[in-house]
Amino acid sequence: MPERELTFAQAIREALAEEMRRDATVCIIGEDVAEAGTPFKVLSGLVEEFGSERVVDTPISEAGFTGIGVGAAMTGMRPVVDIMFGDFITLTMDQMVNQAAKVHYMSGGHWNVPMVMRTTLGATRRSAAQHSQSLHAWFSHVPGLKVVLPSTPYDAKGLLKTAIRDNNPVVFFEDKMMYKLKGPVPEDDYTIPLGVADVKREGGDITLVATSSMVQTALGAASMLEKAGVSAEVVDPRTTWPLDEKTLIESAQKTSRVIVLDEGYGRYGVAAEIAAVIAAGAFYDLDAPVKRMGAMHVPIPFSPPLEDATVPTEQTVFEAARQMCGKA
Amino acid sequence: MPERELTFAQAIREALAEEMRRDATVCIIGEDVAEAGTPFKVLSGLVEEFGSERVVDTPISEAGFTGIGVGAAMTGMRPVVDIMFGDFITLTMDQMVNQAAKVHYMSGGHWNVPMVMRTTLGATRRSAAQHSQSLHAWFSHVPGLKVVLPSTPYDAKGLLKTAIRDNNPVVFFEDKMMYKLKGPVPEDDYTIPLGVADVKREGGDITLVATSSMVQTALGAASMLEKAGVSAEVVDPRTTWPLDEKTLIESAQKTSRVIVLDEGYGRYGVAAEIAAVIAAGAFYDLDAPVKRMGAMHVPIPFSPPLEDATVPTEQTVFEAARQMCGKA
Amino acid sequence: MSVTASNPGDLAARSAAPVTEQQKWLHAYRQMVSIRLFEEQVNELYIRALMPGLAHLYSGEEAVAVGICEALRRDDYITSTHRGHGHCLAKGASPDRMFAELLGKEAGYCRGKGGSMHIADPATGNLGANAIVGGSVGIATGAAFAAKRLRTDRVAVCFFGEGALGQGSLYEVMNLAQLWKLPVIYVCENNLYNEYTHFSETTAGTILARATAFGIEATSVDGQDVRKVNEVASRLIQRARKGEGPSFLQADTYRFSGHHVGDISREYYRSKQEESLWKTERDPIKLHAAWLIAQRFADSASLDKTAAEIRNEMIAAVKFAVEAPYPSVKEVDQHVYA
Amino acid sequence: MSVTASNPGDLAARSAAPVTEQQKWLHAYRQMVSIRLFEEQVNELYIRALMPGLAHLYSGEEAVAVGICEALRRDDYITSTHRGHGHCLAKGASPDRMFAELLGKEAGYCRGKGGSMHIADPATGNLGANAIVGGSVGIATGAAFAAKRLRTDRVAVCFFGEGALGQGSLYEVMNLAQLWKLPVIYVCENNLYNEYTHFSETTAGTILARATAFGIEATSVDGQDVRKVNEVASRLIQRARKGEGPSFLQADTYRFSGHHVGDISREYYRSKQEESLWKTERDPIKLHAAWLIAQRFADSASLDKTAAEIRNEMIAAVKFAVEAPYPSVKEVDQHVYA
Ligand SMILES: Cc1ncc(C[n+]2csc(CCOP(=O)(O)OP(=O)(O)O)c2C)c(N)n1
Ligand SMILES: Cc1ncc(C[n+]2csc(CCOP(=O)(O)OP(=O)(O)O)c2C)c(N)n1
Ligand SMILES: [Mg+2]
Ligand SMILES: [Mg+2]
Repeated sequence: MPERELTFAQAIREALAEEMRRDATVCIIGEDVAEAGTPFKVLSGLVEEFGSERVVDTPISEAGFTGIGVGAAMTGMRPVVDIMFGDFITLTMDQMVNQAAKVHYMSGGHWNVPMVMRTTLGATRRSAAQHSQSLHAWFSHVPGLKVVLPSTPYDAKGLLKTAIRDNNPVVFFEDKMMYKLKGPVPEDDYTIPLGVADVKREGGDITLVATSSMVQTALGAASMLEKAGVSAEVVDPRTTWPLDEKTLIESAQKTSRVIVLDEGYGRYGVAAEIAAVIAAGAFYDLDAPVKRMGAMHVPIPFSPPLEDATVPTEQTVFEAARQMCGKA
Repeated sequence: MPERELTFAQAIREALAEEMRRDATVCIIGEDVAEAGTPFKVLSGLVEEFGSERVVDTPISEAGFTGIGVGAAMTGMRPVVDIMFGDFITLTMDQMVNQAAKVHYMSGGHWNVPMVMRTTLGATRRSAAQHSQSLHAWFSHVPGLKVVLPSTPYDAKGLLKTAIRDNNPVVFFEDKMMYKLKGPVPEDDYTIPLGVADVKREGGDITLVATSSMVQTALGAASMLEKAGVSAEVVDPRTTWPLDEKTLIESAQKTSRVIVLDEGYGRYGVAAEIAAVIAAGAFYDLDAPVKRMGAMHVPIPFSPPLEDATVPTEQTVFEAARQMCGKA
Repeated sequence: MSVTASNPGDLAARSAAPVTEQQKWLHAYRQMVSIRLFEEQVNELYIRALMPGLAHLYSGEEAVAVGICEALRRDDYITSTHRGHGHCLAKGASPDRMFAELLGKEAGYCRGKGGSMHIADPATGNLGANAIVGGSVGIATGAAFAAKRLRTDRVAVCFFGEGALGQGSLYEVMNLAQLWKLPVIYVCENNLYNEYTHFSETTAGTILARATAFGIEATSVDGQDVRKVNEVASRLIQRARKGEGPSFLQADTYRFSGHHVGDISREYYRSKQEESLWKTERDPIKLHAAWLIAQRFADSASLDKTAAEIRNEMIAAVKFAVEAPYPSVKEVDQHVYA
Repeated sequence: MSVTASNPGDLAARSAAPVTEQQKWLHAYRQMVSIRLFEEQVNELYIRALMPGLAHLYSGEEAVAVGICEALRRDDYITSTHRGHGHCLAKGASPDRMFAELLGKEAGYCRGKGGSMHIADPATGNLGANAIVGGSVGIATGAAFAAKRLRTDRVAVCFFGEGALGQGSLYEVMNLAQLWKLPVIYVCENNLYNEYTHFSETTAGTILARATAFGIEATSVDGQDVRKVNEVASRLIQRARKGEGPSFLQADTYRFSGHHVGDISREYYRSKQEESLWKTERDPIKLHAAWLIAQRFADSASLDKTAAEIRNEMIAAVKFAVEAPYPSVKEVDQHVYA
């Protein structure tokens, strides 16, 4: 029986549609989410099924409608707030960090904020510095939020369904370059728990810890490495918070060499945390320092040859891993 | 000749006054900065000397006046934008990150943003979750910004003067619990370069890398450790970006044991970056995993016994260091 | 304990039951006095160094919170501010658990985790005080959004000081509320000062036009007159409940004390003369007392008796809070996630 | 190269020199046609897959940028938007360096680092296009703040689409600009759509009231009539220069193409009929051409000749850009810090 394949975008749409059918309090709020189905067409068809009361177009007011999401979540709804580009989370930081993340704690556990923010990350779309950032490190830094980074259509569907059912504010980052990526996605109602890493490929010589679309890059590099006689394990934490430290550390202990791949800035970013966790947790097993690979520490340039130089590629990961394993 | 002592607040005021006398384009913009001199009285007397054209009270519009600071900086002024509590930088992220940090790069080097944002960090003031955060990791993560964390009155004056003269956006974080801290401050016009760490105390057994007021905590712990027979080195990076990796790594190589102390959240924070840098840079010299100590990963609680439990103290640092050195 | 028995929210909760005019306005009086005497105790606690941190007193502004909350149902929502004690009490919070919160005790509304600026209480529809100026405008509007979607016929009242007019998100949500005809009432408490700066130095144009620009019905009211506040609030609430959309109410008022309990020397930003004028001529409690007496709804002695009773209740509530235990330090990492 | 010689900003730079009415309006015509034909080439580049990414065309809105920029001095400031080519050209940018920027080439205004949405140019007072909706309202207001402080008598014009009315920071800075009487003109280009949503679905109340609420002088103008735009802009600019404070101009206009070059099938949000009505009846270039001919300032043949010349210049400019080299990859980490 051939497995059904969906694109990443379709998997997200299916998760939303299933949850909206299951629970009448789930609604979508954001810019051009209804008839337009977002610029990436991820939401096409939802307003037709659920109506404009549940798939709600907004003005260009990210702070305002995020705040409305928080209040609605506190009072009985399960809003999925859509922030078109991850670069615009800058406008929502107060509502997300000073409000959503803290309401439960500050109220001594009396109010909850079961809300999801869906947004994007990722460069190389020739969109320049204000439409290409991967800012998930900020939210990962903030207690009270959970942060999800799906890397396959399968994970996207299962993790989004879990995020919607979670009673906390969850930020769900989608790499916009992955929307057309295809992969097997079961039709049934499965969920994937938050905080459980996934070993996307087993290997013995080196661990590539990778998030979001960097998982695809790591898998590509792992194939290249295989031909060069290096067996790479690819581990996807899937959520940066909660973080499945155990799986990451165990893989590092097994292989004793680690590269961390994340498309955000490495400095003070997700790669720094994961590197620190592994450097401490696998301290006695590592044969080499943990290496971080991420966006170059520059605003993302528009010019294609420059932009391409800012992100890790299968080739650069391949070379770094080979060198680390002494095969270069 | 006895050295002149100033409080941390006085040192900051003196730096501002000196720079405002030196350069007529330096101005201060913020809430209650004029007659009130800010709630912490850091700016008292400045409006009297420089007038309300240069010490400018604003409405409660952090995003708005930060944006005005960016535009004014591009066109000939050197604004010092005052954000009363570091928790309110949430409202300025778009202007700081999507605008200020990127203007120079996006314009191919044609426009500059010589602006300083002064704000606070630090808990234990019984101000609860929305007035106690230390969010400097976010700005440290963003290329195009510089981030300064003074730990003494001397450093505060010298670093602030440098920040004002810098042609880039610089964020200057002051721990509000340090405003009354006294220390020697020369009357002359000295500056301290950004990106140069300072060894605040030399030692051989363990390195305490500490930022902002955690430097004071580390120094206190170091005195306690001395009595327990442990010689601790205290290294203050002074700026998280640029980061003086060399000094940090050299100290780690010398002592082979490191605790990183920063009052922000350790997870995905400044302590993670510094730990990762040292774990990699001193890989072959470390005798134990780098330990991170920072704010507990919770919204800051109001209740005093709970709040006190969220931050490292001289005692907890002392114990951790002693244990690390096998003397516990 | 007895304080709970006099829970000021009770009447609001029973608002379906018939009350006479007299009962209604006596209750409003009781509520205002409760707030005033609550704040008196807060200041005491500060002076006696028993309260951690600071607090922002609502004294002088009582008619606003009380006039409005007396027109609300217990299950309607409010959001409040850093100067929030009055809103919380007016919506039905108990002084004992409020004091406990102010002292960081486990018996507090937030188990001590929130403190003065974060009191929240699902039982009275209180979505929480907020220490970010303008920080709750989205939350209140979101509660109205949910009320409309869930067809509960609840309304949400968003209290904020005129300083919050400086926050752009207010304009974002007012636009949305009007587009979506949400049952939310934006209540701007204009007490003339943003901290230490007169609002005229921070506010261009007029306050009401900030709302009418979005097509929102906007009115101003004398915030020292509890009956007028109640009258206009009742109208706006009914309007919202009927699905006629959001409204904006500017209540002109004055805080009798400093910006916070520690703001003692304030002549550099406002004169003693101005303060004493408001206290003698424009005290909402005195004004309402005079009216009650003129209507023969009460006499001076009975009002004094009420005040004395309430003061005793407040003292008992303080005692309860002072003696109550702190939360266990183990709680520090509880309630981060639901 | 020849394109630079015809730098559309030259006249603006020389605005002190006497120009006849005829010269003035012929220049405005030239500027509008330059923008139209620039965008024509941009679309070509997209279709021919020579341009990385997307671009948002200004075609149809030319009279707004040109009417306003013709009233500005070269050293006055502007801030622009994602739909910024028209503003940049009108303020004096050269097409060759603009095309080079759109293609990510080193000869571009930003050395290829900015692209279509970030063209900036100190020489013409262009503080930069901005890809954050409303992202430059603070920058423009800050430039006005500096102009006032430094007594340069410059003014700043802040261009934005009506979609930016959704951004709260606009209200924050309008309040500040009015309080401080800053020389800034907020120009709201109402082209009826925020991406794929009609502005009436996102905009409660009226647009002008959003500014008058802050006491700001606000006017609307037919954005398809370059002379009317120029007239009202001149008045507002003069006012600002004299220290009389900020103003707000709503220019009613229409974009002839999709939201961006890739937005081809758009009937789900606006009808072909509506589009063709605007293109036939309300084309600012056609309207101005008819007027020029009626005034005997030009005849149809001379206008055609102008357009043909400009098209050739544009083709040459494109050729220049296509052939220009990319920046060296080594530049990638330059210009992060000044
Ligand atoms: C976003 C934000 N900026 C600044 C502050 C600091 N602050 C606390 S209260 C206050 C003044 C508030 O004035 P207003 O809204 O009029 O309320 P009032 O205190 O008069 O009741 C300020 C500036 C804050 N809490 N939040
Ligand atoms: C803060 C922000 N939110 C969303 C977007 C995505 N976006 C780009 S253009 C646009 C519509 C802008 O409409 P308008 O301001 O009317 O300008 P127009 O495109 O009509 O010229 C949107 C939503 C953005 N760039 N920035
Ligand atoms: Mg006030
Ligand atoms: Mg538009």
